[in-house]
Amino acid sequence: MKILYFAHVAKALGRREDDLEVAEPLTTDALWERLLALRPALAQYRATLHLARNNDYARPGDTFANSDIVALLPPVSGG
Amino acid sequence: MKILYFAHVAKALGRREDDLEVAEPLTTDALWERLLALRPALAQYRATLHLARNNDYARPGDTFANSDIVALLPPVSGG
Amino acid sequence: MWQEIKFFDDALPPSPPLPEPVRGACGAWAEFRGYVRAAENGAAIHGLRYEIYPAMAEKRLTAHFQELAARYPVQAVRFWHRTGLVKVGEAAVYAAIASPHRKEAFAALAELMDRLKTDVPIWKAEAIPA
Amino acid sequence: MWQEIKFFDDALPPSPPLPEPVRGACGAWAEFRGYVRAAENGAAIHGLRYEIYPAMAEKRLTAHFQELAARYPVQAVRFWHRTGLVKVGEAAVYAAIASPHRKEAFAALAELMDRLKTDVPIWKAEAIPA
Repeated sequence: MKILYFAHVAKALGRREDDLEVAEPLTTDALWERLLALRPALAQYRATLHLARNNDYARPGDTFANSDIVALLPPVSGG
Repeated sequence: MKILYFAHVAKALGRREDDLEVAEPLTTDALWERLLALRPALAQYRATLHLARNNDYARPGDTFANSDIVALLPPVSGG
Repeated sequence: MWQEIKFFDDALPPSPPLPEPVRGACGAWAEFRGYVRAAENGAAIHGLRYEIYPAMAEKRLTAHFQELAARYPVQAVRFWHRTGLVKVGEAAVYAAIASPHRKEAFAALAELMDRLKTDVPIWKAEAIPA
Repeated sequence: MWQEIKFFDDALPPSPPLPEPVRGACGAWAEFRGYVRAAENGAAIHGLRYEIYPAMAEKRLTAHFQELAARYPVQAVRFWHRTGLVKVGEAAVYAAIASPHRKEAFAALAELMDRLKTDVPIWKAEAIPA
């Protein structure tokens, strides 16, 4: 599973992506558990981040598989 | 006094301007009397035309002097 | 307030960017181009012939710009209009307004286009049939 | 509906005219350019650094275009956005909408800019101090 970081989150982590091996699809809560284990600094951003899966905003009940591209999206501010 | 015609009025009259000699300033009614005597075909347009004097819409009570430029303006339709 | 009014006998030029004097101050540059459509009052046309009374049109437009600037934080206005034959698919009018923020720029530009049609001496003098 | 979405590392190009396929059908081409202002949250800046998640931004924008086209007679949309450093006085975004008439084009363009700020993954990632 590819994990993408953007904007101030990418800056805080000092990286734009991570690779995460998951044996079976994860719920949102399970995914966050893995993410926080990998990058503890994400904790302070969690409340403001939206998850996207393969270029769509994740919906309640979605699961995240090893082949997915997962993006952690801060509040947008284009224009 | 220079008289300017535009759009369908200029087309109907076959001309874009006239020169009118006036001995003293004319009221709107007196001006129209002179205009209709000069160009009877204006009669059918009179109700839809606005008068302008020196690049401003004429106001009630304005008079029109020999040195003025008077424009007969059909309803506008720019854009 | 920066302003520019021009009338063109031939094709309107490409749109220039935000005028230099208001760069840094204005975040919004709302623009409008009005194009001649293939039908006018239900009939297919080749184009429209426009007429302008330039001296008075410029005076009326300037008055409208000033009234808009009193109601919105407008810092620059550009207004161009074609005269003579404008063929289907060509632009007859271009107007643009700069202000610090987006919503005021849109509101002022929409109002300018409405005001144009009230008393600015410009006419669609003739529709040329297709 | 004709559409174009592009992201630019460098200065946005000049605004092209109404797209060829909708000429004759559309009388209105409403455009917006958003420029970087000299101050951000009260502090003087040199510029803003933008980031885009391009694949998802394109997907979200396309969804917004389709929703707008269901509500307004929108026939063409062009959307450009800068990425990376955009200096004060430079344009960060350009959006334009074509429709048969003026009012719908303005309404749809204003709504597109509002929608941009709801869920399209583009960020002012950093303000660079002056």
